[in-house]
Amino acid sequence: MAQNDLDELYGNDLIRDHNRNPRNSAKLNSPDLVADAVNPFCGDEAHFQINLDGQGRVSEVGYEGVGCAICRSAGSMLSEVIKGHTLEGVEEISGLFQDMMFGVEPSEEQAALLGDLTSMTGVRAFPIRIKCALLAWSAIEDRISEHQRRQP
Amino acid sequence: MAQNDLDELYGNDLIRDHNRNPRNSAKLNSPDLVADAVNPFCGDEAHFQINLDGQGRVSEVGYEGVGCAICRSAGSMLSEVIKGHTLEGVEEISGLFQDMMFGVEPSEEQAALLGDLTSMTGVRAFPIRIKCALLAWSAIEDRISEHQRRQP
Amino acid sequence: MYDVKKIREDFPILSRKIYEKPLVYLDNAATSQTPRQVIEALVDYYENSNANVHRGVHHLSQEATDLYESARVKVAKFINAREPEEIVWTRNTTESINLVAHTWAQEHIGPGDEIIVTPMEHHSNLVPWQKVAADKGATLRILPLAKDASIDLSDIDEYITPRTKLLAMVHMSNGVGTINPVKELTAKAKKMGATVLVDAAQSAPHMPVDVIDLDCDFLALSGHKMLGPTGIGALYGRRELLEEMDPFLTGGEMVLEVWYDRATWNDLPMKFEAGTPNIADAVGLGAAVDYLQDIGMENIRDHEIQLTRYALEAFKELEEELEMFGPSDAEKRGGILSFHTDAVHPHDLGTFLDRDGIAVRTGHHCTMPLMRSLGVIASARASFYLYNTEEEVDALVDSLKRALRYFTDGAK
Amino acid sequence: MYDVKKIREDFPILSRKIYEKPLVYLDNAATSQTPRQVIEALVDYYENSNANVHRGVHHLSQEATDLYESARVKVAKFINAREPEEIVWTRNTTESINLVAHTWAQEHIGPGDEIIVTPMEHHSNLVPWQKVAADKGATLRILPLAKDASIDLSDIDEYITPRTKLLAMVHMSNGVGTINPVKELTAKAKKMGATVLVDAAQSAPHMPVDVIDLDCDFLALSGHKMLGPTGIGALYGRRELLEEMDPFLTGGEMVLEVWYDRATWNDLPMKFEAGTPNIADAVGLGAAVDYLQDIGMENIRDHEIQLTRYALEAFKELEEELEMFGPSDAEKRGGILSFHTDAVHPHDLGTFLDRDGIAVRTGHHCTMPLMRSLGVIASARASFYLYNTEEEVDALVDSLKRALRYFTDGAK
Ligand SMILES: Cc1ncc(COP(=O)(O)O)c(C=O)c1O
Ligand SMILES: Cc1ncc(COP(=O)(O)O)c(C=O)c1O
Repeated sequence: MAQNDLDELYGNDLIRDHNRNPRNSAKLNSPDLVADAVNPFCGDEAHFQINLDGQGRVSEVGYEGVGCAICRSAGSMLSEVIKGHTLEGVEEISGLFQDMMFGVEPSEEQAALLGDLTSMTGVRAFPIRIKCALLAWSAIEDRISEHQRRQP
Repeated sequence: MAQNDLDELYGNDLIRDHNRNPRNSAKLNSPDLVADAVNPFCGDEAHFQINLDGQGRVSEVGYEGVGCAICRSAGSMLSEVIKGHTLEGVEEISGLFQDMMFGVEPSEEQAALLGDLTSMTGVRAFPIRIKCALLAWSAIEDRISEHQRRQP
Repeated sequence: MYDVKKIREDFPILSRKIYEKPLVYLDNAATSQTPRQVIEALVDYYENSNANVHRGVHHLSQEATDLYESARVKVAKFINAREPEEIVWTRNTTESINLVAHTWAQEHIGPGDEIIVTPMEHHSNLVPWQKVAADKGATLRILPLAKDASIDLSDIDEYITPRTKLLAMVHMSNGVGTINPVKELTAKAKKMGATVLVDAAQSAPHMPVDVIDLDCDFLALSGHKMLGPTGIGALYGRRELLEEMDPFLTGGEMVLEVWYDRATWNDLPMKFEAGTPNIADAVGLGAAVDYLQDIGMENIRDHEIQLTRYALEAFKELEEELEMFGPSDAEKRGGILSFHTDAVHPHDLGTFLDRDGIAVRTGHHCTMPLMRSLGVIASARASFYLYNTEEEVDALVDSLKRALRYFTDGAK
Repeated sequence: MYDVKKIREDFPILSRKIYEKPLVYLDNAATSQTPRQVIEALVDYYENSNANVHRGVHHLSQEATDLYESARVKVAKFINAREPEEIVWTRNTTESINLVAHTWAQEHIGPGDEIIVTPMEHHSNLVPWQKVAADKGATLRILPLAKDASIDLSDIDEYITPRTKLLAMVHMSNGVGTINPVKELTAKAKKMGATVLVDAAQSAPHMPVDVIDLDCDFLALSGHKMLGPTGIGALYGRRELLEEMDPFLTGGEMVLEVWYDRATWNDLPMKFEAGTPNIADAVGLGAAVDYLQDIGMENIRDHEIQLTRYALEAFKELEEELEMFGPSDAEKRGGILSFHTDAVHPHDLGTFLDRDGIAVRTGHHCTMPLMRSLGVIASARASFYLYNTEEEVDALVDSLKRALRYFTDGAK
């Protein structure tokens, strides 16, 4: 049983792959937005650079994560799924992801938005690790709300 | 039984008398020594003025006590027994009194030095009240050791 | 139906004997007794879930964290805070108030500013402001005392002015029982732009307290006075204030990132909680809050009003001998009877009552200036709680009568 | 004979199952487990003797005061303080250190002065000094780290100089287990006229600690790491220093006389203990000290040395995969094994071990700068106490082996 839990999390191909080969790992020079977060309780870090296109959509992302497999893979997945979305859209995905992590099953349409992140449901069996999955999102969310406050 | 305890304390003629008619209640003007103490936990106060004669013996005492029967009567008794003694002698009596309060029976000779204070043994049945009996002494002791430090 | 007999069964200590007499515990304003539900929460914590919180990935650490943080939610709901992050754990009311004095006040009190307190503050809500005023060149002003030991409000507008930067006031006086018009005074102070701190050490345990309704900025309470364990208290602070405040104690838990030469701060409420917290006692306080809310704060208040009314009536027999402090209307006061006689010092009275198994407090109740204003050095104080009964009031009055006789003419 | 089986029976939580596996609790550096003797002391206090201390004349108040003050005597004897007045109750080590930073340091640290700390300080003995240094224009200097995570003492005389006003150092590192030469460094610092504070959070629970032998001025410890309850700690201070220090928190208990506009301070140790103290947990810590002394601190230290030696040997099987931090000689370190692998993040390792019932800590252990110096962000840490066994070490090593296989090639 315990082993099953572990397999569902660490045995998941997508998670393993994102952890070992994080996407968008090239750092962007002079990005439009920079987002960073640290988990005070473990020291894990997530760093993002984001470029927006003329319509305010995420066009390019740079991501570096330091931390555990869950934190790193969640960050890498995030860096993929936000592309092409406006900041409002990114916030919506963030909300869906949080809901999912706390037990709400996404609809098919929502699952499409979440992309590889749907593979993160295995973390639910490890409640204390949920914040590892959310670290990257908290970085992005904080930065977006700050950005929006500045440009009313 | 409880009643007996109380009687041994509050029924004691000497204690009652000292409480109601404190000795040496006239305040001394320009005394050689002034000693004051406050019990922080109840606000009771003891105030002494002391004059010394040519041989350094206590010649006159002024005493005012604000507080409970034990505190007031112990202070009044103290104001009597220290007369005629040097400050070293006063410290010795203080030590005897403390010993007595914590259970050491005074010898006949010591009892003579303690005078009316021997009536205070009834307080022992009320350990929390022992500090009421000691307040006056703590005032005097602090003041003596300060005095001695200043005149080496 | 309020079943005081059933309630008493929850408190193991109430079946103790003192000098072969049943304990009559009337020292609740000093500290309350502990129901087995709270004791069991402590035992359960140590026997099953003990671990350090927040930083562990192992199972026990998660259990401990869940228990600990859910206690915070309980306390937040108990005083109707908007969110649990507005609750900072402290040791007691005293530390809660000191926290504000060491952080908020350092930034917001300056030369010429005025801090207003009531004439009946506990030392814990007076001495910290003396120091702030002295350090900052501000003035500490004391509201005047009315005859019945309430605040004299006649000149209130001369006290609460635009110079008022802080109004710090006790909700229910532990010295004399008076319940102060905290809501009205808060409204007045806020109109002048002042910040308001409420010392709820006595009110939170005994009556409904609602920080949104009171509209105060800070509120302090102690667990040990509301059926909880010793060593745990709370500071409520409005989020905006807590956010902008500097931290108080520094070290583990309250930091985000640390280098050898600098550090950044964690989010609320951890920013104010340095070091390993008092986990078990927070959990215990959570259980105490559950217990209180099961019975209902309104019901507890009603019980105490009835008991106080009964006691005030019974004390009439002694009105020649005893001077009673505080408002005579039981609705305007807590279940705290403070009284004095010139014939017997309160300590001697207390010792007599103790031999009858009756625990009252005697002394200045950490309100020396108030006592001085009332013209005494000390008083005797009987204070009630949800488990006290009319029979216990009878026992008190009976013992007092015998004591007065004993100390005046009876003895010998 | 050291009977670990008998000792284990005193700890109810050790018979818990986690995911159907027996709990293997190896997170003792974070917090220790609680023997029934301590739990019983708490229960007994609340069921029989609960009352507020110092100010009451009634029986319960006296019982509570006696229990509370005798716990202080026990802690004083435990660390060989000259008198109980040199023990100030605090919440934890963090508050103890902050107390010194907020009082003594305010008077004694000035521009150009130097505060020296080791490179392995817990945030609680680092961040408070950062603030003091910044506020006072003093310099915080960090001793250099040697290869084996001990202090590099080669240039020590360039650090400890007449400019040194305070040497604040951890006795046993919670991050890597190193035991520092506290006595030697204290002697050196005192020769320069410096004051010395020892963070004994990890040492006091695990080895004999003697403040007279160490000759330190201040020493801080936490009850929850030495079998005691959460929420209680102590600061030892030499009487002369405590006497001349200003108070820290103000309010009830710590005052002698109070007027509306001023106050005077109570004697030691009350001067530093504002408000109702954590009575029950002080009593609980007293029971923990009794328990530790019944077994004997030397015996506990010996047991842990043996266990550490056994573990260091067992870990040799993993020496290709795991980097181990700290001295390799079990005599020079506490029972704390801190290790790291690039292959698996400590958290993932911790989660795997947890599913085997094994509780270890993973993260920075509130020593972020030390971790950075060691070139990692986090480590996994197994820390032992008097109740741990060689079988538990075997279980740890076995689980680690499987984890490493699982995360590298084994999984899938
Ligand atoms: C060496 C050291 N110092 C200080 C502390 C802080 O102790 P507490 O969290 O009990 O204040 C700890 C515990 O985490 C520690 O291990
Ligand atoms: C009105 C009031 N304020 C403050 C306090 C201080 O509470 P604590 O001693 O728990 O800090 C008390 C309790 O004695 C109190 O009654």
